[in-house]
Amino acid sequence: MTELTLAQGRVDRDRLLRLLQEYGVYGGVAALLLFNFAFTDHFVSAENFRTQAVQVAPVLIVALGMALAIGTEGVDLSVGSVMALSTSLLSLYLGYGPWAAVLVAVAGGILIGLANGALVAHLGVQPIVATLALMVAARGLALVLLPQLKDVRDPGMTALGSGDVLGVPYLVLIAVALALLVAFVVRRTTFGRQLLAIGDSRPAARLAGLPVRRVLIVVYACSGALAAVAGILATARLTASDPTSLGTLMELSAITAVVVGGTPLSGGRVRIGGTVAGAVLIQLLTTTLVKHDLPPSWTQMAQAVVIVGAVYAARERGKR
Amino acid sequence: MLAVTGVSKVFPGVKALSDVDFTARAGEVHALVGENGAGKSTLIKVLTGVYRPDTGEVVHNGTPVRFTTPLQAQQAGISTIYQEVNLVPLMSVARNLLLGREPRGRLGLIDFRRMHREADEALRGLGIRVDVRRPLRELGVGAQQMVALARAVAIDARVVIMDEPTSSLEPREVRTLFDVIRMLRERGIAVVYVSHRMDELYEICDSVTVLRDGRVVHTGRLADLDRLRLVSLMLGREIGEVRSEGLTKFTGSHHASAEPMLHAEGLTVRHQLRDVSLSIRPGEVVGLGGLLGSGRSETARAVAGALPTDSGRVSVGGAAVRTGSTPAAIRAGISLLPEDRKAEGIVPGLSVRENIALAALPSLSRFGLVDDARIDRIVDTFVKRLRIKSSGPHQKVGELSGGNQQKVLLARWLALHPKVLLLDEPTRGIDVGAKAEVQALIDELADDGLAVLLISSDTEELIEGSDRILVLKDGAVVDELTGDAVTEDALMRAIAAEPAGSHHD
Amino acid sequence: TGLLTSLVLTTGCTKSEDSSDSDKAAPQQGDSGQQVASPSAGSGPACTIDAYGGEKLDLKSATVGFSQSEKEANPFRIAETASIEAEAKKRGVKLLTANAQSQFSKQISDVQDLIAKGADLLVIAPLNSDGWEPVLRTAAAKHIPIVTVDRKINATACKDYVSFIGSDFVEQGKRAADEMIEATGGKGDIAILLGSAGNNVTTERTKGFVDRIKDKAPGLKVVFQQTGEFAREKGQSVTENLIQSKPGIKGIYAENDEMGLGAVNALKGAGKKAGAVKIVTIDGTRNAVQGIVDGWISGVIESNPRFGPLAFQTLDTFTKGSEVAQDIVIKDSAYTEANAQSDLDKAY
Amino acid sequence: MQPDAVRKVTDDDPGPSRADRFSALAQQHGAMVTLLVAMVVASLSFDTFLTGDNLENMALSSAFLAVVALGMTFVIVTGGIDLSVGSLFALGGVVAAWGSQYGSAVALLLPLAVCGLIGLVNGLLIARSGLAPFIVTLAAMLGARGILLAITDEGSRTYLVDKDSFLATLGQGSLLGIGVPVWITAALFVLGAVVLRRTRFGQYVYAVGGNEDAAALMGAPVARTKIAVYAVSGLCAGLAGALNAAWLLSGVTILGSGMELEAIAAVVIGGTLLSGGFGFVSGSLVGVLLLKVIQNVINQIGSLDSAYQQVVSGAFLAVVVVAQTWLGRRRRVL
Ligand SMILES: Nc1ncnc2c1ncn2[C@@H]1O[C@H](COP(=O)(O)OP(=O)(O)OP(=O)(O)O)[C@@H](O)[C@H]1O
Ligand SMILES: Nc1ncnc2c1ncn2[C@@H]1O[C@H](COP(=O)(O)OP(=O)(O)OP(=O)(O)O)[C@@H](O)[C@H]1O
Ligand SMILES: [Mg+2]
Ligand SMILES: [Mg+2]
Repeated sequence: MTELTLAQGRVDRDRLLRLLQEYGVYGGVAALLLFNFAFTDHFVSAENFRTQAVQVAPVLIVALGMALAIGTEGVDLSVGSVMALSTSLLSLYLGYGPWAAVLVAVAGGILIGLANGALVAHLGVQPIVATLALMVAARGLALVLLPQLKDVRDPGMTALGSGDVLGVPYLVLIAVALALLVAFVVRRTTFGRQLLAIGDSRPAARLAGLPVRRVLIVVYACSGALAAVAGILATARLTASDPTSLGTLMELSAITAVVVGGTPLSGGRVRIGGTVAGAVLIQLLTTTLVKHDLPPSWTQMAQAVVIVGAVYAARERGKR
Repeated sequence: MLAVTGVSKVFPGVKALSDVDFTARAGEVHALVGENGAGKSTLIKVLTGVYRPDTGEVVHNGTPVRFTTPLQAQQAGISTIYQEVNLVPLMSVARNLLLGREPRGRLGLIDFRRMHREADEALRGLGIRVDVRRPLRELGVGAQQMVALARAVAIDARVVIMDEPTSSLEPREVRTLFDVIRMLRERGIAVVYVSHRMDELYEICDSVTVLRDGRVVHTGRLADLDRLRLVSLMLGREIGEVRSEGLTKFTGSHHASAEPMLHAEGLTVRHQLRDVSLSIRPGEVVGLGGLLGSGRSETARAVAGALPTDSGRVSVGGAAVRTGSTPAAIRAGISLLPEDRKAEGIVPGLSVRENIALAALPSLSRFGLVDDARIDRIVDTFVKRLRIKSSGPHQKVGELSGGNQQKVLLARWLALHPKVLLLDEPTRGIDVGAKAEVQALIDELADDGLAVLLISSDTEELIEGSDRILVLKDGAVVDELTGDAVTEDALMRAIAAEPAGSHHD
Repeated sequence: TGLLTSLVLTTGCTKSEDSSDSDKAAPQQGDSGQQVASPSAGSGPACTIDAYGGEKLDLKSATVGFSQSEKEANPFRIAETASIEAEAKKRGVKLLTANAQSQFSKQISDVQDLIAKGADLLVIAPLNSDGWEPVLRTAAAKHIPIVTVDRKINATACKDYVSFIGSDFVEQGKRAADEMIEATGGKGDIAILLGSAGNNVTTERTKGFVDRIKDKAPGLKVVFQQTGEFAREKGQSVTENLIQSKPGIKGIYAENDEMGLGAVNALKGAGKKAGAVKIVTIDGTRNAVQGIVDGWISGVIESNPRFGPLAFQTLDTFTKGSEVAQDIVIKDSAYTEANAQSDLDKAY
Repeated sequence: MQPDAVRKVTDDDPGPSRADRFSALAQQHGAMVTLLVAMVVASLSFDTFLTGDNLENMALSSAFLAVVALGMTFVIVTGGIDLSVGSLFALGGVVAAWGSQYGSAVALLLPLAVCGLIGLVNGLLIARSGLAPFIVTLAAMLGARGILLAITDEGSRTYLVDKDSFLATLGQGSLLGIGVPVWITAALFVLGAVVLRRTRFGQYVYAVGGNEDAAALMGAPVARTKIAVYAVSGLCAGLAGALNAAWLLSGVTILGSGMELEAIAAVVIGGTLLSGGFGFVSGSLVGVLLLKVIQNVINQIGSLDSAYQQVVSGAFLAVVVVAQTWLGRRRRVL
């Protein structure tokens, strides 16, 4: 009898831990929300939530691409620079109208992604170094193309940055749509399965005849395209192209969002829901610290603690 | 010497061990047998501190112990050869062999000259000659296993545990291994021996413990059990049932048509293959014989496009296949069941279902979208047909026992409806029941008109399973046995035609 | 690299929004130059080549090394580098340049590289005030005169370096405070958008501002200080949070124009009217001055980046053997509603 | 330049075939070859390149990054990564400068203690809790920067090192015309090479990186090894920071951003596999020097636009890494 209840308790604890592992990020988001409801003035307002959603949108979009790259046991450090490049291209081609400019900007992102993918898939360069090289080069390129900040006055872009549908800003709608799209791709398509298999065991995937190189190239191209989209949205919001500072350290924020969201860096698994929650968690955290006017030293230390805490809660528990 | 009492171990979804008692005595070779997934490897990992048991305790020399790391177990004099080779491929043979016990000279720095000498001596003692300074990964799986053996024996151990050590060894090396085991027994060391090969068990073991579904169903002297009884204990079926099925499931010969299905010519890979040609007709099983490192795996890999060739042609049903490309080979209908299932076969993090569907995905999806219903049907068929034991199609393959992983891989390839099936050690590490099933399956597939290439270190299996055997040596075909010449004697003679192992420095 | 070239090639057919914009943005050297706040060199401590050590030389035949601290990507740095380069060209002096890309370690080795390459004179725009010891030692050993522009280094003038030319950041902060007091009437809650942490421009502009507020307008309360890292985007997102958690905010002091423009964006996005929240910034870029004209910004304190003429003149005077001032503080103007429209062309 | 120990140990590696040996050499010395080529080209193009002053400058300013890269090499050989080194480098410098008011011993030991401790915590979280190194050290990077800001009044205070202290001589002094930091760096590299190649700990480092599970089953103290390498990395970063502060005579607060990526790039250019299990200390030194030479060449050109500088160094990085991967490929695929 007692043994039974003991076993029961054990199982419950196991399940609890598993739940924590699966849904820890969501718990973290909820906790931060509760804290803010209780202690932050003027937090509960539609306007505020809109602001938070708009601010998180670019990071989130970049994190989606990053999640794919991480799913293949890779990483894409060039995303921040791709954002800068896309803002440069956007500004340079805006004379042809917003659509053309957007196309060029996304094409630029895809090109950088292809270069990443080619280095990784065809030349076998480690993703972290390959994308590091392109991170340096793409930022430089962005600055060569557009040496300094330039205002964007195109009405289309301005509308993109500040317009909304039924009170939901375009930026947020686009981010949500992209998140759903990526989630669908990962779950329901052949490409998604192949991506995960490649991330889990590259040799096995190769021997199973999967198009390893093609998948890798497409993954990095997607990551580049998404980063470019994020760059466009950030530009629209800022109503200026600022290739110097746009996207700096974005790669780290995106990786953090992905990992805090429960996607392991070792590949073979992609959690889009978690990634969204991870991005929101980081956003809420910075907001909370800013709203309470804490000095930068605090901000940085608090971020460190929260990142470790979140990842610790979601860690794979030992098999022992 | 080393014992466990009342040990249970639960993995999510599986009870791997329940209330197991087991004792290894000094100077005795104790066989641990059971079907795939019976819990043998798990028990061994509990004994050596890799897993912590949920209940029960480990008793070493009469005192309860709690090893929390393999290191502690090792320090207590328990050394282990694990089922899958567990060495560091990038490090040299000598460093692997002596890791943690490097001879040290002045200032506590490692004395490499002595280290290489010691490693060389240890391996020579087991009858293998390799350059101990080379990275381990350049050795074949069998040679790696011998290094692991050398490592385990070299430690001054009181208990030596071997989890399927012979699954990748040649007969010659198996004999070496048995000599080593006998020597250990004479020295009063307790040996725990896991194997699916009946002959070996009866040759070397003194006592036996049979596990079934995580429970001990029998413990006692091995001599008191005959083979049929042992098998029936393992499988949990009546003796009569087992007897009627026989021990190997090969029927012998097949009716092969005249036109070869697979034709490979002049395959050459620098340092590995020299001008290997072979052809297989539909419905024919061709065996590849040879010693470790003779290039059997390389041949299969070259045919399947997994090993880029320097020259050579491959064609299926008369149509040329681009070499060096796995997708091309697969499209042409060539499937390879790789030798190293852990590293190159399974995708451990994906489920049974996804692993089975992996290679066939493009044909199981529409417009790039996965068709779940069709996948489910196929997975269902194969899980039933191959009797894959798992807690469900959504269990991760990495959590299955070795034999079941192998079946999942077979299912992956069969789902592609290949024309040519290349099987590299298909029954390695598979229990008698499953082995018979796989063998029967190979027969059946050949009868269905598949061209099968069979690589096996199990001579019996090779002889009985193949219609024809090509013998390889140093990456070249040296002999071909056909018809009545397919006998163990002939094979041995062909392999031993020149003194073995003389080709290396 | 093929990719890079192709990307570069694509720029051939670019067409940005309004081409006239680029003409306007081009640095205007004409009116430029700087005026020294304390013109009489005699008033402050002075320095001569005899006191410093080294030999007289002719600037025309000398090689001048210029070490820039940050990428020429913001208006200030662009104007600064352009001004130096233009002046060197005008005087026919050979100029070597290096850019530290915001990495201090790189700036140190940059300057040493310049010395190794044979620079006879150095103009340095320091990224940081401290940590110049290695450079100073090398320069001293070779008696290379150093002039630092826009930021001072913590060392002994006329011994370690010749003179400093630049603005007084504390003073800029104070003047910004004056503008803020005037704009807000000296009462209410205000916020500061700080520059990058650990940067002494940030520190000094904050100090000047806060001190002056304390002195002159105790009614103004600084209720919010967050870093906008000198970038528009960061300034915008911080301000967005600010105006939601502190709706009653009266004024925002941005330590550079970019953050101030970000704040303007945020206010616009939140549906505020121009002038509802008073914004004071420092730098004097064209965009910010335009902001005054449009009514969003109340005042811009100038920080003049056109160091070229003054720097070369100082070097010329010094190498000829005459004495130069150790601290050449330039006179920064200010833009307010009164003069923004008319002085728009003076902004860089 | 190559310490004796390194040479002696590396020649126990060559494989049996000539081609194999060649690619082994190429992988080990590919960076070295590139470095030599770059230096020859640079000295032919610029007559101010191969001067004593210029070489001395390059050596001295590479020294600090080299020490950081040394620690990073250990981490990367275990298959990990340490992103916190840049922040620790800055923190080490600030702490050293702060401590110098209590004497040079404090100034030297305090940064070692602080940064070593943070490294240790990194190691504990990675080894004991199984968290990914990337994310743990990323957090440490933020945390260490936060600590730095906290002890410098949000970066507004710079602590100075007394010119006449022993610490200052460590940074400023020179021996046989070569700066003391360069000597210290050289000594550390010899020590690092010996530890990695000739001690049992070194063997464990390789084993853990080569196959962690196998290493554990072979009885290697996996957790302890991992903890140790992160502690070593922290120590190296702290020491480099302290030496740098001694050189600059102040604890500059804005140092070290982006340094982690530079160090990683140097290690990888030096032939160490990011996936772990293979690599050598001497390569990392060559990698650092190579990065320095590129930077120097860009400065030699004189007036390259800062944006183009970045394009050039990114492209160069790509070329070197591709060359390195290509040279090492044959060996790796086998
Ligand atoms: N890490 C794990 N997580 C979950 N389940 C596991 C794990 N390891 C083993 N199992 C399960 O425990 C059971 C026993 O596995 P074990 O490997 O001990 O079998 P075995 O007797 O060694 O089989 P084989 O002869 O195939 O090697 C199997 O059902 C297996 O699926
Ligand atoms: N014992 C050994 N000594 C030296 N070299 C070896 C040894 N074993 C393998 N090799 C090398 O590895 C290569 C391939 O070996 P591998 O074991 O894959 O061949 P195989 O015939 O498929 O053997 P098996 O499949 O039984 O392991 C050989 O060409 C040889 O160079
Ligand atoms: Mg097993
Ligand atoms: Mg083989």
